[in-house]
Amino acid sequence: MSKIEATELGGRRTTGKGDRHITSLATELLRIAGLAGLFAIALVVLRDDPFLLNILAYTCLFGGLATSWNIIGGFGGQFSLGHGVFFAAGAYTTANLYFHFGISPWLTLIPAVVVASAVALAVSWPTFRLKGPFFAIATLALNEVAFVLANYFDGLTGGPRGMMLPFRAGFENMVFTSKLPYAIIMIGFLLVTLVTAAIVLRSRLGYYLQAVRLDEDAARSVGIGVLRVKLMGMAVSAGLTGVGGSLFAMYIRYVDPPTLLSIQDVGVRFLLISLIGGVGTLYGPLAGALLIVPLEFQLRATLGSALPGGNLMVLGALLVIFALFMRKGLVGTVSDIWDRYGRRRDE
Amino acid sequence: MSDATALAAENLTKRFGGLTAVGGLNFSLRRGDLLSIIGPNGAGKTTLFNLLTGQHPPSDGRVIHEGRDISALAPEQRARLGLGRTFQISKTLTSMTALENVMIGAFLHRGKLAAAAEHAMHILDRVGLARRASVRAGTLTLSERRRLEIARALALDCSVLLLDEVMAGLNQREVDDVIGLVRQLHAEGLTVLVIEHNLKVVRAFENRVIVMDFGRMIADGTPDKVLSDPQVVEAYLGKKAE
Amino acid sequence: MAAFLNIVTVGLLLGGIYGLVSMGLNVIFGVIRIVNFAQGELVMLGMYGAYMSWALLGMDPYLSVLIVVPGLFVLGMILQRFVLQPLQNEPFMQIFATFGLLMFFQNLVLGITGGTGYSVRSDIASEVIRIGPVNLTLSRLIVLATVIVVALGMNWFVKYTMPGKAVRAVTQDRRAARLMGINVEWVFMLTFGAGAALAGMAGVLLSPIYTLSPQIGSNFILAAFAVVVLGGLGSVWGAFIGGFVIGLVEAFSGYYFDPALKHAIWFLIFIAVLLVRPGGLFGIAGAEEMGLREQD
Amino acid sequence: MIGTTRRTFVAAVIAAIAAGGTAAAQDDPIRIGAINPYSGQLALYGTEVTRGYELAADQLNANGGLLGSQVEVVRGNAASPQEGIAVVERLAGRDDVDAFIGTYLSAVSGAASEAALNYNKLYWDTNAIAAGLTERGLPNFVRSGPYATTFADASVELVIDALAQELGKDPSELRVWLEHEESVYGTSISERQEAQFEDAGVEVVGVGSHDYRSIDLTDSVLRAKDADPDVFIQTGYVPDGNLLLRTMRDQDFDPNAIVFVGTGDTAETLQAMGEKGVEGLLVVSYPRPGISEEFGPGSGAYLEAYREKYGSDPVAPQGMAAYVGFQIMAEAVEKAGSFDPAEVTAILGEFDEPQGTYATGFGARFDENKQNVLAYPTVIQWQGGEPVTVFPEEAAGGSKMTGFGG
Repeated sequence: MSKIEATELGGRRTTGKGDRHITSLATELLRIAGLAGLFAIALVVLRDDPFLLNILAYTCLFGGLATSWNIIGGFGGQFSLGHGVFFAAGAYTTANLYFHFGISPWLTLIPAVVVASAVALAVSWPTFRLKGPFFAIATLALNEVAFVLANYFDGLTGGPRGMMLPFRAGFENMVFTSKLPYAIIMIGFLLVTLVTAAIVLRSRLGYYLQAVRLDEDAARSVGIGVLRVKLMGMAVSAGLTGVGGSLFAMYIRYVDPPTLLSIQDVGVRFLLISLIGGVGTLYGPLAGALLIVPLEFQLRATLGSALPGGNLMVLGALLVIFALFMRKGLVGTVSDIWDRYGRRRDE
Repeated sequence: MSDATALAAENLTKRFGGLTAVGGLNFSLRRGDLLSIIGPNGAGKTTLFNLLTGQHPPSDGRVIHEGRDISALAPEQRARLGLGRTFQISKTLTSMTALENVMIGAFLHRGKLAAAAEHAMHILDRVGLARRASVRAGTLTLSERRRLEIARALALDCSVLLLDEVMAGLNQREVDDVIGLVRQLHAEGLTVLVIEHNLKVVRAFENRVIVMDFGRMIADGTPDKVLSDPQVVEAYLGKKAE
Repeated sequence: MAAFLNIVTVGLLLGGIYGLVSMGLNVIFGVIRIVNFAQGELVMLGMYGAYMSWALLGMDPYLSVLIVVPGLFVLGMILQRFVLQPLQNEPFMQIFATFGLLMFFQNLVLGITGGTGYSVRSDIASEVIRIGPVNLTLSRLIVLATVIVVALGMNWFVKYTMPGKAVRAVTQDRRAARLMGINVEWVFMLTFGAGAALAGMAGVLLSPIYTLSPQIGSNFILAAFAVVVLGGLGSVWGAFIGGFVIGLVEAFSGYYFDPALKHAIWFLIFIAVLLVRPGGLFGIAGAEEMGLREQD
Repeated sequence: MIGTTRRTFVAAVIAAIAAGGTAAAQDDPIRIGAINPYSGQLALYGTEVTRGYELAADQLNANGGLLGSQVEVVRGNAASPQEGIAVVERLAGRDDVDAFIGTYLSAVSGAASEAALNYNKLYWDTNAIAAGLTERGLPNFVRSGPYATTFADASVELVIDALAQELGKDPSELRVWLEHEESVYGTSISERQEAQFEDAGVEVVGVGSHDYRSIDLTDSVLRAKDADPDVFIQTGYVPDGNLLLRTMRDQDFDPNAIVFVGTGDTAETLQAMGEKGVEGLLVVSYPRPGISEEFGPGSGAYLEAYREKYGSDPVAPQGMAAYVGFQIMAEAVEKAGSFDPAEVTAILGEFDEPQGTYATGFGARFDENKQNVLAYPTVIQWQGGEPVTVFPEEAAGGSKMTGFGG
């Protein structure tokens, strides 16, 4: 294959502990294609059960959104609680263009990416001077400001009353009666985010993001413009999140400040899913979504009615447990175990 | 290239409040030179190093690189101009492999992953770490980490290599290895500036030496001349009790 | 002119509330370098504690300090020992864990109370002192007085007592403090306990003012962050002054501009200050790296 | 079905196919999906509304059920639009409920009713009050309870027909301040009030909005105080309502009349302010079980049934409006002979029950948007710690408004 394989061979002679090889983009894309196949099978099996299709659509949407967050949150270590703002930017862009100008939602995806990335660059440029918890707090504050502004400028956002997008069935309006097309769209979105993340992970940007996460001084010493790298990572992440926002808007066909900008439902969820799945890994966010989203639906249906707030209590406890005992999340822990046992099998 | 000075300090000064860590230093390093800067602890070596790498802006005077005043440039801008550096407290990217650590440097002039990986592998070979390419950097020994950081700087295709106490903490055999590496790099035409407090290492380099004390240059010349200079002896060992 | 005077008093009294709520957060951050996102919930637990002792034991809410404050002190120590201690050098995981606690406490109380909006009534609290155009509610005056006393007390403790010096040593450099024989883990437990106790006190003093709801903690937490970061991290006076700055800004922008936008206004100011002086007005260290230096 | 990996989806599918198969046999109970928030801040109200449905269903089952079958109320927990859609997918998609009823939250009702349209299921709303829900003309959406417009109109009528006289002023001399919390609920009612007052020539001296989670509302109170209104009208939730009352007391702002719309008539406000604190406060809200029998026949029976089934007095009046809404729906379905939205909406025109037919004093007549126009809120006044219905006269059963020194 490419040069990397050759150099790999050079490296494989050693039996150093915890060997790790850079799997080539081709192999990674193959894995993603495999995933697509699995989802296709799931679609066929579930095609006439709207309840499960709805869960599948959500799982893929939030898996994609967590994967997008992970690009800057996981790879770049910039811990944003404000991605709800870009999610809302995308949603409002699409809602406005579709509602007021009747533009097909498919076409509005491009302006949604542009608006979300532009908003991200505008708000992140100042806040990226902060690190760790303080960056998180600043993004939390930005989310609150966005909530107040979304409520206040009802010309643009429909204000507190929100915007009810008309039900005009049709492919070009991205409005369907059955859940199947939506599930397909969400799976498509998930795959786009996975491919983008895989490419970023193997690009200069990806390595520079990880260098910035691990040690900004070391990064500067090799010529990395730390702020520029963070902004590029954020732009990619926010752009994808904006697309997610647009698809969400067309799926619910109702956008209002609480739905798009609530901290617990949106802002924190990308983070929660990424942590539980495995922050900074490619497939972590997806694994987190596969566990959390269906679990939440189930908890809300059963525990939520019995004990008010029961479902969120369980999620809160889960967060603490994962933070304490499974810091690398599902994927991280599995790959650690695989490293340890996998290697013993080689010797 | 317009001017042969790889790196020069003109009346370079740095004050932290009342303390003058570096007071009006003047020296210049021509391309291909190997210069060692020694001095007792607190002589201002590290502050000078930080002035050269851009970690701290100078209070006065200028840093020149190939005829250009780079005093105001940030560390990453100087790195792009070809100033590679290592850190006294090693800053290896532990969760990445050795190869990836060097690739971070190689990416500066090579956008593609394959090109960067290949160049990085080549550099790893030069520093004798080829066999450890895909090992997680966190598991490398201290001397391997030192050589990895040198490799990361070389991967920038740097024209000047700044080494900050690169021998610290190494045993004798490891020190000899690194000396050998540095001499070989220098022989291949690389300009090297070494900050060191180990006199034996400086002597082994058999090249120009500057001695600093209390932020001032007190000697400049070959190791033998400098090390026999009474002022230097006094700075290091103190006055003979009368 | 009368309105101006009144608004200044309202701003100061509100500053007292914000100051009290963020005092605990500031102590915890200053010493342990942990951003406790669940601090608002500790205040909320303090409020429900005051309600329980008022409704079940018939105690005047202000008396319930004797039960609520020690109770939260113990809870604080437990949380530090079992949840936060293992996450010492993992700023991300601290955020996750404290968010988890936030969601857990909030929904636990919701489960128990079913979301009913309880309120505490205390005759003392509803007294109002009227001086000319200015109306001073006793309950908010008590809060203001308490903030001043607590700030003075902490300042005295940190400066003039041996344990206080130990805490300061730990704040500056844990490794050095450990070398001097200070049991750093024990100092952390006591500090987190103190932070939680302060939240408990804030809860008790605020219970007569607000209608209780499990979510009320999150109304306070953002203001507390703004105060702590604005005032300066780890500096006792920082939180004290920061509270008044935010209180006055909110009162003025709400009255003279538009109540609907007042939250946005002081958030923008908060972000602006964060950028100009990341260490806050009185901060002992720049926020940009605070909490991230390897302090094992 | 705790979803952990893809394997779980397949397992769930098998269960779905098995469950989905049961046809709606005659002896099968009729299942009505009740969509409300059962977790989160509004859990209390979601539960209270569903109790209204359960009481109505019990009564219905006692005398023969509906269309010959027993009726069962199934809970669907939703506190946000996307949860609303998920609940419809579950209840309609899998459990095949016959119709939906509900919704203490307008945003949830909007999204859930559209999802229900996909399944051609009737969505009968008894408690959501956003005006848009009926104005959007969704074919399967009917609303039996009062909505933002009727709440706003009731508060305007209270001021013009009753308060003006009590305060000894002609309506054109009255000065009114409109305060509201800034979400869709407060905003829509406040805008309608402003328009209605302007039409009636009453001077609106100012409109203020605030966040119901505010930690301080002194600025809103002072702005209102500066405008020196006769009547202060507030539309909001319990937390901001209580804080406003306390701040008005603290700031010595005592307008001649204070009118709350929507909330303020429950023990939560009484506990916060005490008897003296709420004395004279007027609240426009859902009719309470205590209204007179001739205005609301059966309101006493509802009270008894509630106490007997739940062992306490009703927590909030929204329950009785839900109870009546369920009854009207049952009548409509019985008349239409099926749950099919088209058939039910077709016979809505035949409804012409005058006001005072049901326990809440509602009548039943539906306009072209399928909105019951004879569903009006009533007004209570806190007198001696008790919420006494005082307006309209026919509902007041003789109790008079007091404390205005008219």
